Amino acid sequence: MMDAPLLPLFILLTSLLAAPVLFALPERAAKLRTAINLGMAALKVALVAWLSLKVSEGVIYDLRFAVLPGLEFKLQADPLAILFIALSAVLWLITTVYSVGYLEHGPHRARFFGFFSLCVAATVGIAMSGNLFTFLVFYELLTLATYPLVIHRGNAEALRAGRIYLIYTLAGGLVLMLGTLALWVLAGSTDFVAGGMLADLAAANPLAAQLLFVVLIGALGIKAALVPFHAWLPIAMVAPAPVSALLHAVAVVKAGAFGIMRVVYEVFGIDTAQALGVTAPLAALAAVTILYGSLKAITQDDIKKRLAYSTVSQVSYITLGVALASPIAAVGALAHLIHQGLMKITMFMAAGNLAEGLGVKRVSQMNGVGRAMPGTMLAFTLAALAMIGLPPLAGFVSKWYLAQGGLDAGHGWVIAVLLGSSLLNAVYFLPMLHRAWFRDAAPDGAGAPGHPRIGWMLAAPPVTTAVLVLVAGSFASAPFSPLEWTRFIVAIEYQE
Amino acid sequence: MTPDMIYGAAGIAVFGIGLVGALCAQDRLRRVLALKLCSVGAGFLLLVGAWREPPGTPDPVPHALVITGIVVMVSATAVALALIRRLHSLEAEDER
Amino acid sequence: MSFVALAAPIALPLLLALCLTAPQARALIWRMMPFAPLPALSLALLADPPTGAQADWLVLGLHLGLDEVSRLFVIFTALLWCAAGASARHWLRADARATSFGVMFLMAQAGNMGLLLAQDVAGFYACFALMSFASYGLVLHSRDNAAQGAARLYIGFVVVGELALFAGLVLAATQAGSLLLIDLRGAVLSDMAVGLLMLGFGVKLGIMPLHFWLPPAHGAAPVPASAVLSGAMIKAGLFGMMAILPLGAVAYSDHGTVLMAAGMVTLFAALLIGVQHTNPKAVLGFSSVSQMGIVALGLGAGLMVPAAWGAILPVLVYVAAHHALAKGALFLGTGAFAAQTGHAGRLGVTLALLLPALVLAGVPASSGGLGKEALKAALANASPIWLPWLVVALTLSGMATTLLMARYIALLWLCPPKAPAQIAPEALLLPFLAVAGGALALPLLWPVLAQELAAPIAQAAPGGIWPLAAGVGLAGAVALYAHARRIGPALFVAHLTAPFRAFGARADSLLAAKRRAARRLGHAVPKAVSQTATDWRLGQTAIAGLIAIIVLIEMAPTLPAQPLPTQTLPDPMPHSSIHLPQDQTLFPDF
Amino acid sequence: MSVDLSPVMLSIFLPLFGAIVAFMLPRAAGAIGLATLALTTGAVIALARDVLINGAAILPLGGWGAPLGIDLRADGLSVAMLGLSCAVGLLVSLSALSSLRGPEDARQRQYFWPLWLLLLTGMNGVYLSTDIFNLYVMIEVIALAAVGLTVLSGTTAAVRAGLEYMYASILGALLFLMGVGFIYLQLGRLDFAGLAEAEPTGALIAAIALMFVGLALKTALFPLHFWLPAAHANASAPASALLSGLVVKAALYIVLRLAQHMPFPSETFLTLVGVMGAGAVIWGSIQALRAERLKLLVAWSTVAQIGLIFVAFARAGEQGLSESWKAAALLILAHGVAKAAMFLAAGRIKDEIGHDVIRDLDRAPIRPTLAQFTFALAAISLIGLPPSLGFIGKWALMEGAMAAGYWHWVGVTMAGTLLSVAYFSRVFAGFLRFDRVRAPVGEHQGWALADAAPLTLAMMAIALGLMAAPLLGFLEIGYALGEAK
Repeated sequence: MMDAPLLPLFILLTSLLAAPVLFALPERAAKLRTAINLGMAALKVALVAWLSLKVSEGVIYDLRFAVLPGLEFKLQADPLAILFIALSAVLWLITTVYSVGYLEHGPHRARFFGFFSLCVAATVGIAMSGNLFTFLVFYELLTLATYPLVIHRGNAEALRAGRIYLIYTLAGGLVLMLGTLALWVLAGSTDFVAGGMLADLAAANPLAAQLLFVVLIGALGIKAALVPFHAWLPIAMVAPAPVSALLHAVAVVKAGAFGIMRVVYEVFGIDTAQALGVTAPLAALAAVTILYGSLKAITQDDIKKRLAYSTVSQVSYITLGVALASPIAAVGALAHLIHQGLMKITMFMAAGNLAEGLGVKRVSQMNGVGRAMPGTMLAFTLAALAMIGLPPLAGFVSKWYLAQGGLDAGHGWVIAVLLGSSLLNAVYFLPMLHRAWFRDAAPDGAGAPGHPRIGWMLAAPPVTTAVLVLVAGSFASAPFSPLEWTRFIVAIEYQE
Repeated sequence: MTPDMIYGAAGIAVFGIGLVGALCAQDRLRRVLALKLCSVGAGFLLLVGAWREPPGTPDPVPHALVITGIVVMVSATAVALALIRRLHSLEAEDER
Repeated sequence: MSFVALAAPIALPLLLALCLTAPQARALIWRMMPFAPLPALSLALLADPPTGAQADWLVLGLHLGLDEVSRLFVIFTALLWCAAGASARHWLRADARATSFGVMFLMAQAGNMGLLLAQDVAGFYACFALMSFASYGLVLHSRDNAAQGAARLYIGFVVVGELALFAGLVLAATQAGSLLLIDLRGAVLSDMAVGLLMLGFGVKLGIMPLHFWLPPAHGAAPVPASAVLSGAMIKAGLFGMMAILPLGAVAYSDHGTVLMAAGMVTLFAALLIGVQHTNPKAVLGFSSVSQMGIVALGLGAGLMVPAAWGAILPVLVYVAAHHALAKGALFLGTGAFAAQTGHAGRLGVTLALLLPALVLAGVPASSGGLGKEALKAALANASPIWLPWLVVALTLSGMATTLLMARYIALLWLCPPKAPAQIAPEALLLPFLAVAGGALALPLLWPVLAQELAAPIAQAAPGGIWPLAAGVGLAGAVALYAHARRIGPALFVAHLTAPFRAFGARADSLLAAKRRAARRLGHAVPKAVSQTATDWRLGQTAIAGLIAIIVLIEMAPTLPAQPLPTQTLPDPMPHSSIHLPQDQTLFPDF
Repeated sequence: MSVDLSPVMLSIFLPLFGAIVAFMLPRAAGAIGLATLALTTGAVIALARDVLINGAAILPLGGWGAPLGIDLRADGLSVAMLGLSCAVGLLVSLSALSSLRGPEDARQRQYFWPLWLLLLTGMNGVYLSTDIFNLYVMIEVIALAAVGLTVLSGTTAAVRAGLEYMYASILGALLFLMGVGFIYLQLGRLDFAGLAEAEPTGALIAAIALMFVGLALKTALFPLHFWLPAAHANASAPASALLSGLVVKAALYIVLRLAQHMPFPSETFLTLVGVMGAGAVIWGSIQALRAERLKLLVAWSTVAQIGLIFVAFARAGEQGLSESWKAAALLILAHGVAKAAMFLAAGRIKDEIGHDVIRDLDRAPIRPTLAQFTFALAAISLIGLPPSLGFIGKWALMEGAMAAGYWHWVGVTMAGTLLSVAYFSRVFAGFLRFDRVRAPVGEHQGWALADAAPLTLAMMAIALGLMAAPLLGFLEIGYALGEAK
């Protein structure tokens, strides 16, 4: 097979270069825009597939150039990066289809898709960052690219949400910059190295290392929506459905979680972090977030808000798995990175369909929607059951590994947390399913089944991702499944 | 108290008076004049630097500096005065 | 054994459920509904256990297989699903939500079959969850208030159970270091793990105090659904414990004690609560709870004394099969009863229902009686402290069940269950009778099916009649008591004394009549005598006689004495019988 | 005297010549201006190539060497600043061509080009000078031209602001002149080399302090910033871009040069500079948050950004001071490019929708999308978000402060960044809000020529961040004290 050392760059460019073209296209050139969008997204999926094949064969990709003396802009494609890129590439393709359908007659499509592309480019960049500096660059780019998407509706509520979003995430970015700088000054490097690179610093100056950990994780925790930095996430749900979907499933929240993963595993190194005594508090914080998010979700009547709080809870599974310092839990965490993405994107797209097709935006309006939109609600149901952790759906697999990892790490309480979360998940998802499937629609209510006005571009994506949820869970042990890939990564992270 | 000291002190004093005027005066013209005073003070100071004990010839460089300074200041004053005039007429227009 | 053959029992119902969503295919799928469990049935009958196959790429590595125990479970479960499927077709013919029911029904079926076939933790849990959650739709089917409440209760317990199960399985799998059930069975699990698993399965089994969901759910679900809920699905709890807990390997005396105590309480508490219900299906549900108490006793004994498990296991399987068929028949029979429009039909079905009811109650030599005796025998090896109590409990349970059954039969007439409109009276008869026949024939079939596992049954004593008799007696007493409660004590006493008062009254009137007759006689006899005397000239004759007597007395020492002829009157009392007050109800309705 | 047509000479005298010609031929002023700029840019490119290959170039003017004569010296920093003024100037000129096209702009068109070319002369002169008196003359040239540009729009507010600017400028120049005088009295020479060799006596420090105050006045360092917002906000768009992007940089460049060459003043002095910078950051940001008009906001942001550059100087010790210039230089370049882009974009927005009241930006039924995008890109660099040059500059600043253990300056920088996010997001909200417009919104789609120049500048501000390493390498060419200290 052809060898292309610039492959990671190409993957980055597929969406980065699409952005200006999309910005420049006139609003009415819908067909061309769709063609570019889908073409680039498909191309990216193909390239990512190629890249992952190469990486699994052991090819090492490493692109770098100096930005300041010694400070490099570095792209690498390690298995962990592949995991995240694959997620974003696949979900980008699906969400693009969905967005095209969603915004068919909406305003500002050129702007939307331009930033959409940028957003994915930033995510891919985050995935492939070879050091914390590069990570920071893309991390901020992500903030900037998502802000216009969050306030896409352009009304007062959206702008308020956008402002809060911007304040949180840019403050997070700033703190991350501070942390990166401190890392650079203290350690002389910001590289991601499997097994970590701060062992010497931690031995020499544990206090500084601990502070550094707090700063970095705090910064990333803002995007990862760790309590108490989670407030922006439920507010940002005013964004259009495809944006929320991407935000919650791939881009922003995941970027934070992914960053935490990189920092714990590849900056500090799990052994060093454990020796510093910082993993246990992180795990505790994640546990608190998991339960808090779920509790808050119960009280929300707005569907998207409920989903948003659910994200707060679910994403912290990843953090929890990372912080448990057990390879099994790490498998769970990494797998959940993918699985949560699939599940949550399904739910947000389904929620978008409900709002578009039936005008249903609140849980209390959901009576009988299952009959009106069976495909969408089936997808939603699958995703919700997966969230609760029922096999053979994806959520079960990650939960299983997290629970086993908790035991493996000697933290039995993790099971209690997971159980509590599952219970709460059931408490807030099952009533939705109950309403959707087992209640009859109010005769003149918003959910009255008429002929839903959604096309296949809206209907197909959530079903597709729901099938992926099912497949990711059912075929968890098949080669190249998220779980198997995750095991591959963990073997690398833990054996060095 | 040597002459150069006296000249120097006088220069500084003139500069100081000008400075106070430039900062405190309300009237536009006064401020321009105060700034002129400043420049005179500064010129004094430089000329003092040029002064040598009688046998020697005075250092030409400060003289060159002062002359340049005067030229610059003249043009600056001209611009300032032109602006003041323009402003007067504009304000008169605005009031009408 | 190919994986496909093992996966077919799960895949076929799922496939049918999927097809059911297509309007064009609905008619055909409903027709195929009874045959959905056929792959499972044929697999169980034809396969040679133990057998298995695995697909490492599925979930966490899916292992399917069949062993001696699960084979038997599959057989009776599949039979029940067949019958339920057949009756569902008719029961829901005109139902607006038939499709929803059908989908849930098939999914629950797939889950039920799957959990019996799964040999690994994830697969088992997946199928268990599929069954539990799909049943929600079955319970909720009618959407009325009772169903809403029952479904809410049901889903709450299901969620708690699933979570406990998840935690238990994670702990167990971690401690065993394997995901295979067979490894879990042999591993030393922590108390926590066993406790959580017990909790998880206990919910499904309906052991007190985890039973709250069961009777309302069984009562609220449509007949075909309650048949499988009660017959097949709650056995999943039993099966789960058998398949996962290290029974027979490790002793958990605390857990065993708890389980046995719970079973003991369940056995009788369910009875006490159950008799108070007015929905016949809820009563059947409580009977299920009570029966699962028996199962719990066996399980608890096994947990406590591993050595006894070898003997208990086959008996428990048998008891499960027995209960599944008998209870399934009862539920289906309830439906058949409801479908009857005429009095005669109802009477006929009631008579037919008596058979499974009696089997369940443990008529000697029936499957119920045999099971109980076999269990007693098996428990003989278990804890000596508990043994006497167990025997007593088991014996009494026969009585309790009889009572419940009596209550059930009575309620059928008092509060007849509703049937959907447009159902043909004979629609449910075939499935009902088939399952009832199965329940009756179980002692005969079992040795063929179970082979060596059937040994304890074959050796079991037929069992005594007296618990049953006592039960009938008690039922009568209870009926009386209840009747008294219903109409008030004074009236009841009046009712009770009515025969005696009637007897007295009759006697009085008779006596009066006799007196009048005697008086008449008193008047008439002298008159007649005098008439006769007149007629016969008795005066002269009398004088002549007098003279003769004197003569004779004079001559007495010489003559032998002659007795006087005696006259007897005929019995004046006519034949009388006691008439008990005729009541239209034997059991009161309050 | 042979006419030496070296690029160093050309880069000063070409604009001067152009200014004169443009003044004489007002009808062709635009063409002459552009041609001059193109030629000057060519000269600067040639100079850059020369410097890159041969290192710093020194050209004694008129054959006299230092200390008396005028030396012109082109090292990396000078050439970078020349490049900045030419590149920004060229693009602003292009933009000016299109924005000063109407008949009502005839007067502006007539004077804009001579003034602007004169300004370029002055700035290029500053960047190439090696002695402080020459600097004085040049900043006066700049001041006169800049005041001219300020009042070019002819409104009362502009003239008033221009006069205020004039006063500040003259005063600043005089203070500088006093400083120069003192230095001459102390050292008897005025070239940088002499300054570098001097012993730091109290009088010398006082002289430097005087010069610093003068420069602070010219560069509008808090609390001497009072003239800037009005002047920059009221000038026409290209003029504002030049004033904010380039003019203040000339004074900053002198500060930078002095920081390179002057004897180490004292910790207290540097701390004072830092405090003033911090004050500027805070006060400028607060005023920007309160500003009601877009251009005023941008002008106040200039105050804040300049303050940030001064924070870069506040480091410990001589080594720290000599290191800090990197961050300052990067920030100067970043601010020059980005602020010019932002002012041009703000001008475009104002042109299109007829006003620049921030609160009502979203009420306009017209949305100049590309100009808004440009504004946002420029804001990214000014806020200091990656990968812009502003980010790299801030990174260098914070790295230095952190390495020196000066966490408070890190805090100031971060606060400034957050504040800048806050005030710029006010503008974004105006761009992106749509629910207060009743009429259908007409969005500009596609490319407009008038937007090309600001957009190019904004993209440069972003893209230069990726080239920071070579840029920094270039800046260090011929760095006098790099070897000395």
